[in-house]
Amino acid sequence: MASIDLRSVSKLYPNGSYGVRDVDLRIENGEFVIFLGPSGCGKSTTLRMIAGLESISAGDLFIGDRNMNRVPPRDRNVAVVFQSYALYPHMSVRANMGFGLKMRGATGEEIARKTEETAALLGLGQLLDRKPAALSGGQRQRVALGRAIVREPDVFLLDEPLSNLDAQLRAEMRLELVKLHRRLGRTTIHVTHDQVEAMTMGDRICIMREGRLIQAGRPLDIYADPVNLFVARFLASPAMNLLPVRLSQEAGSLVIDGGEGLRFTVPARHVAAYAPHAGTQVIFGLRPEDIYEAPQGARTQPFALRVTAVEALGAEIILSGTAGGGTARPLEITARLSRHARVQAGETVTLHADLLPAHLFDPVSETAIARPSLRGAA
Amino acid sequence: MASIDLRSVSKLYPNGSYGVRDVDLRIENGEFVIFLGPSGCGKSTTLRMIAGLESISAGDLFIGDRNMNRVPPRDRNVAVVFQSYALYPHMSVRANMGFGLKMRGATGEEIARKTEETAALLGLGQLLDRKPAALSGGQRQRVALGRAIVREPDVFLLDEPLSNLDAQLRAEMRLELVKLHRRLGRTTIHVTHDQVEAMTMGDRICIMREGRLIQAGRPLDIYADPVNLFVARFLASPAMNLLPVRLSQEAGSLVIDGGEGLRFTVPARHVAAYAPHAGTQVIFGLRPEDIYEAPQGARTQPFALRVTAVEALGAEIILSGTAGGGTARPLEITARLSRHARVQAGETVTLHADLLPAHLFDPVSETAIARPSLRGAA
Amino acid sequence: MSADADKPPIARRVALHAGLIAMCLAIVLPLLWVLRVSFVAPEQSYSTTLLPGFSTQNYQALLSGRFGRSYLNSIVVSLGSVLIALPFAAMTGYAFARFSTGGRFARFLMLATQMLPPVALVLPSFTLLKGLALTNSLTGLVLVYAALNLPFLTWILMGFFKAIPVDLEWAALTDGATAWGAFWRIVLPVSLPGLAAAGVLGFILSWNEFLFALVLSGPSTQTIPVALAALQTSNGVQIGNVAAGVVLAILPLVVASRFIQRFLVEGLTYGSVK
Amino acid sequence: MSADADKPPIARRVALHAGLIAMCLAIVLPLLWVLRVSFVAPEQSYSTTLLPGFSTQNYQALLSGRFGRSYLNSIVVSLGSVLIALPFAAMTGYAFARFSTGGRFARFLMLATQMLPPVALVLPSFTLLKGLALTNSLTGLVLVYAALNLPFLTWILMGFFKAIPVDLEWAALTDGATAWGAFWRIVLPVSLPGLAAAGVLGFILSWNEFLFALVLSGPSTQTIPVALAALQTSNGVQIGNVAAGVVLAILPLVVASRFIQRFLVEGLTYGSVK
Repeated sequence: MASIDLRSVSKLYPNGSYGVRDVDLRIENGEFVIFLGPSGCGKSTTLRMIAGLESISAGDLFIGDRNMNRVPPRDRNVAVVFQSYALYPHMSVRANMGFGLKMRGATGEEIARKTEETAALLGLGQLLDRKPAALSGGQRQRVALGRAIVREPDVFLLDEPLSNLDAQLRAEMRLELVKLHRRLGRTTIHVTHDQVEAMTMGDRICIMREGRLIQAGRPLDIYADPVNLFVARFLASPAMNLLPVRLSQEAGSLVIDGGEGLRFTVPARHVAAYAPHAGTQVIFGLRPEDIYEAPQGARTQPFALRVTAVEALGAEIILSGTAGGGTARPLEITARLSRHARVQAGETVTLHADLLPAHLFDPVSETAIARPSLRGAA
Repeated sequence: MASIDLRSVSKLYPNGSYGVRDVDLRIENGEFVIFLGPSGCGKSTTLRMIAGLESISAGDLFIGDRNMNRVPPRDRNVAVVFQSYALYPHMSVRANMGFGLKMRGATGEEIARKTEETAALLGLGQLLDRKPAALSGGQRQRVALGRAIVREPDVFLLDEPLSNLDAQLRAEMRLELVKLHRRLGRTTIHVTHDQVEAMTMGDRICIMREGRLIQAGRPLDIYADPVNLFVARFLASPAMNLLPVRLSQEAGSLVIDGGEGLRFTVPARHVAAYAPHAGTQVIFGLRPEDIYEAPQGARTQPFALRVTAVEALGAEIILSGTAGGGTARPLEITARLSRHARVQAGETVTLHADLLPAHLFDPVSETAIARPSLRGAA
Repeated sequence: MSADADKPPIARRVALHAGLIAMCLAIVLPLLWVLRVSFVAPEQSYSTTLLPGFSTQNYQALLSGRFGRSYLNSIVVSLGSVLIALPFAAMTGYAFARFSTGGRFARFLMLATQMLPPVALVLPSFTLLKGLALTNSLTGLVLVYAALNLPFLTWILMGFFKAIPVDLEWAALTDGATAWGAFWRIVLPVSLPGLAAAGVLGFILSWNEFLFALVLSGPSTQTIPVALAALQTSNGVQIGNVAAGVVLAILPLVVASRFIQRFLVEGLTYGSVK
Repeated sequence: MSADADKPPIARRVALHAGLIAMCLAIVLPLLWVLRVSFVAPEQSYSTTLLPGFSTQNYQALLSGRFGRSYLNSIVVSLGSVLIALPFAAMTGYAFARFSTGGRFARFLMLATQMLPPVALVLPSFTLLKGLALTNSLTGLVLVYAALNLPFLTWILMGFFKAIPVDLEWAALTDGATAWGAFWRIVLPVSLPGLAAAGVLGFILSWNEFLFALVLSGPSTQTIPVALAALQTSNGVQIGNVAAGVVLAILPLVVASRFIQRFLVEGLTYGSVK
């Protein structure tokens, strides 16, 4: 049993600033959890507190049923894979992988057997007698992983282990890590600032910002229902369009008014939730992929976009343009169209927005205005 | 007039290795060209040779009509924006931007006027008296750009100027650089290893590898018709599926046989080009986005995929699976489906491949087997 | 739970700090004793009273004698040698750092000169200076010290220049500067902390040097270390004068080093693995 | 067009190299002269013939006298002081580098001790050793040199330890090692080049030290620098013996430094701006 329980854990630095503040989180045994956030958000610090490499200033950390606040790292039975890999440069791959077993008093025979097994699992059999300096980046990454696996720890802590790999290798290792987790079934925390890794690898994402845990949940749940503007902006690229608009009650329907003809009707399903905010300024959040070139039945509502830039990526087209505005400057909107769309910069085109997955945010508190989620229903 | 002409330019290092080898390239006045390639491919070295920061070992470099081989950098009237920005840390933003004008003997009044103008253009007006250390990463990037613009050089050389910015700022600056180029109309070379920058920013991409220029052309042309496996693999993420198959003549039609039921018919349009290779092993190149969940009329041909991993990115779904195989191991195929697709890992699904944009490559020379391009026709 | 949960138990901390304070006193007390002795009348130097009375008698006696002249000599020699050596060291260090001039061998040679026993260099120096009629002259000492400082300063500055990204110079070159302009307008200003640190270190080396000063200087050109040594041997140890001399000898070092403490501690990292 | 198009014109290159060769000779010739004098009979020291005949007479004379004993003394003192100082320096340097023990002030204090004029430290050292009855003993010299080396070695090793990523230690800690185990099994092996470089530098400092050796040693415990000085003054300068003595004095430095040249040149970067 290696669940992890953080109970209002904080990290206070001597200069009085908080690295991590009041994080409450329970990670179940065998779960694969992602810590996601911009650099300096406290995600790596939290990981190191779980590993015992940084002290916990306040709060309690449990691994399984045991309070680990004062337990040294060597007695926590966790393994960390570092961004730098942190291979011991003076040892061969074999010695690197066997070091943890040796420290734990395994016999030479046992060390040899487990090292060979793990090396075979990761395809490192040929490299066992090399020094880390003689390995490629991808091979080092595998050795670091192997060093963690061979000890059979209760918990894997991965601190941006893929960030030093090139795009292609990163995509491969992403899949491989997921397969490995499925096979070993150990509790795993993976720290990253990469949205793709976050969306695809874990059972759950924990989004952190300035030391606080902002939102935790299944990837597609967070994607569909971000709790605030930060999450809405952070979780995808191109990010969600966030447009300052006015919400008003007109002739029995609730209207999102972006000025100068940029008007949408709130879908019937959300009217009850949004009606209390009628007559106020809100932030209208619309993902670029919820904008279509052609109408999608009754789901979508048309609007006119003055196209300022067309980025043809080959597989798809990213359109930037302006629409509405009126009182303030025109609103900048990004749309994600299929690569078959034919649009030129300078044109004004009619596009079709799907309002059902869209969100409204409070411009002051920056939090999402609650509405029934589509996720459970869909 | 500031066209750039590289005539079999090489860079030979004292240890006998080539940094750049026999590069022939003509860049027209006002053109925006991207140098794309993995690290160490010679793209930055080529840029520095054009700037005069590295000597040319063999070949000739013309800027306009002038041979620049032995002209010092200060007399080439080029401006370089470095990856590190290379702002002078002991000078204010104003002095940084004015340095080039001062070195060229401009009057104090002229320096002040042009600096103010450029600062206004880039929104740096408030920052002119700060030191670089007091600026954010994005602001430094702008100052570096401003320092290049203020001198009104004939040629802009940008050496991965966006690689130190976070994803969101990078997307913004990408658009801004393109607008700036449109406005100033100066010849620009942009070095990058980022496929998205390459696809969206330039008039032309020059793909380099191991010091050689592999392919040069308009972004969508290269995307549609890569000359070899390297380009096919490098220009997109997820990369093109490259499957070892057998090409055979069967009952009057040309068949791509991946074994165990993975069979496609070569479209009539390409039969003439591919027929001479019937009976040989080839590499079949199929982009992930040319695989659909539903048939797209007569264009697509069905095949069965055993799904091994589903990566739901929110905006789209990346599917990995295996198909065919037969003689060798099963072939790994990646598909890019809309986010509305409902697929589970472990299932076997029927997908539909569009064979028209697909390519065949020679497995030995790794070059594409020539066929009529779709680009001109489309 | 307190804000910082991982402090050791209080008893251990008290014991730890008591031990540390005792060790600090062992270091600091002798220095304080020297300071005290220098400021009391000579006849009370060994008195057991803590402060038997403040007196500048020792300093007056010292400065009225040859020591004042020695002080001036030391300043001239130390400052002069640094001012001569620093520009050469800067240019050589830059050449080593940026153009790898001479390669690894030249750098090793420069380091090797630092390893020769000073005693083996004194005689040749004396012979050289005698040929130039520069023994017993401050000029001679300045030149010898500049030569002694040169490799050391070059080495330090090479490190500073290496740490300056070449991009900065490239930017200056494309901005219209010549190679010399890039060095003068960009590299030098950026490495000012390094120049200051190197200058102060060179000053201190010259200020403290004893052997060459002993052999190469005469009565009118002796420097502080020689004068201090003379105080300790000539007519018995005059402990009050010696204490005052030591305080005066250390004074500029304290001033100089406090001034550039930041650069020294931040900027000087002797070792780094690759 | 040739493979490298940017070499300067041939005439300039010839002139440049001629100048450089002349300057190299100016540096190397005196050293070669010393080598020559040491290997010819004393009566031919000043002869104008290039090599009037090979002879080890000077070396025999030297080593049959007190010089042989001095050589042994120097080896014992230098090696002993390094072996005592190095473990302490390693631990202090590690504490400074990794735990910022004592903060900036402690580091500055350590650096400050390096700035005191050696002349001011000789007398207290003598008094201390006298109290312990360790004057004229090798043990006393070893202890004093160890104390002199300690701050310098600590400083160098601090730099090396700082350059070791903390991730390595963290990996060892989670792999099951104690803090001491991580230091002993990971940090020390990784910083071996630094330890070697620091050890050799400490050895050289002790080997070359003159002032303390002069004051603290007696006839039977004198080290090479003192012996060399004696050769130059006792009964006129015996140039042959002096040359042989210099060659012998330099010999271990040449051996030691060639051995760790790579570590010294690669590993020692004195300055770096942040």
